[in-house]
Amino acid sequence: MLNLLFFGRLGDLASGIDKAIPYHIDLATPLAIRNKLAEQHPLLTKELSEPQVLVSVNKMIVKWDHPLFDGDEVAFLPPVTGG
Amino acid sequence: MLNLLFFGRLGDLASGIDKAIPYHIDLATPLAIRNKLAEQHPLLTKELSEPQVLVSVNKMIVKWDHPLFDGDEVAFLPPVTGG
Amino acid sequence: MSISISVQAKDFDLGAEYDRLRSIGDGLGAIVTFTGLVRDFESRPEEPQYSRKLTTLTLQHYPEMTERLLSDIVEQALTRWSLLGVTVIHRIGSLSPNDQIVLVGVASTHRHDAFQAAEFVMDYLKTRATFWKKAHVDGQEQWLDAKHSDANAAARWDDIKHD
Amino acid sequence: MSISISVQAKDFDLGAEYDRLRSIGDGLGAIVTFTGLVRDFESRPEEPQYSRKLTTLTLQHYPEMTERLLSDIVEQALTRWSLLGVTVIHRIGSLSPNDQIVLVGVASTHRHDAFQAAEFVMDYLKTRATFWKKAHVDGQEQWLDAKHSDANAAARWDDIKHD
Repeated sequence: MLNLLFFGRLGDLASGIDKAIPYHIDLATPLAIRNKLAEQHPLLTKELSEPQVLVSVNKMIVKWDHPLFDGDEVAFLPPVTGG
Repeated sequence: MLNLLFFGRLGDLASGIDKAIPYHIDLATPLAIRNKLAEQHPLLTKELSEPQVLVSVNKMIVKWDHPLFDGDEVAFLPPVTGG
Repeated sequence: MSISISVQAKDFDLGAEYDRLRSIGDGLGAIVTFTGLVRDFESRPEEPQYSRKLTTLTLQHYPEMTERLLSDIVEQALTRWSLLGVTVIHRIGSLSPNDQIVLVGVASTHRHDAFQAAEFVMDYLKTRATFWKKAHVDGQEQWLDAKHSDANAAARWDDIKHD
Repeated sequence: MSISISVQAKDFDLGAEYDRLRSIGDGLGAIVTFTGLVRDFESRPEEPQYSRKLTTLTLQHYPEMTERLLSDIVEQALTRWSLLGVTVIHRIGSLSPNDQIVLVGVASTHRHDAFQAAEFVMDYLKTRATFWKKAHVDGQEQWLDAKHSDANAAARWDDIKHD
């Protein structure tokens, strides 16, 4: 399984989607997941494709083509606004 | 009368001198007072002549040739070290 | 070296955090604290006309990742300046105007180190730590956009030599 | 605008001073405090080898003139940055290591103003307000010399445009 997390405004857009998805070789990068989501959630995929959106795997920022393994936690992070 | 004040290290050097002196036309600038002190307190006058030492009259920083009037408070201020 | 980092829902007591930094003792000469408070309006320095009345702010974060990023920021500050102690507390959850959001406290021997490090930690925290704010403004809720001014403030440090 | 300036023998409570700045309310978003503490040794940044153990510090000032000079410094800060409140407390008399000497607290809407103003007030206070320190060091008492590093820190602001 892969565990997906969506923060900030992305969380609202992703409220309806399944956050625990089966691990599959065709979905083995954050980019592949993003593209897959476009079928049913085109607006979410559009937002995920904004250049300021970062992706992390197991809490480390990675590139969008970072290889995923079964059990990974993949988080989609819009620009931060703390402080 | 003129009221003289000596702060910081100058206060130690001036511990023996009279701080209330009669107003006199010959002592009508801070410079004249400084020079007058040289007779009996050469070390104090030497310290007062250091370029970093400032003089104030009635709590305003002035030049050494600032005219003095009867009743003025003349203070000699070594470099400050607060904070 | 005293380092304390916390992400928490509960409020903090500035006086108590200051007392803890002050107890460091040896060589201590300066303590700088920064406290960020929820403003009663949402403004944008780059859009001086923009000002909306705020009722509530909800702060979300990414647990564990946030603490690690804050820790990284503090470590960077320690390599840049000579410091004796750093405290970072960031609140999450629902906050109202005038509530405390964030505290950065820095203890050092000389004042310039503490001033610089505190501002550095705030600038980096604003742009690199995984917090997101949702504002309840004029009866509507909206996720806040990152500010260009914050990005610029953080970028400043890239050009500054360690001093 | 809330301005409070005090030269006093008695200690101050940072938490209470912070709470007073925080009560300003309207538009408040940032509070920076700087506290200077008596170090347990007397050092000189320009002479790294120099370090002497300190037992007591005696602070003298020029009553009325000091308050006016502090007030002038705060007024200058107000023309340079957008501020909501400034507190300056400077202690006089006999102090021991780790005692609080000086507090500068600044409240503003945006954090950069508060950081800059607090450091500016400290740099100017160090070089322009009529305080003198006598240190009791290694059993001897001596008036402290002004530090070149403080003069340089204050001179910095002359070149900086209002921002």
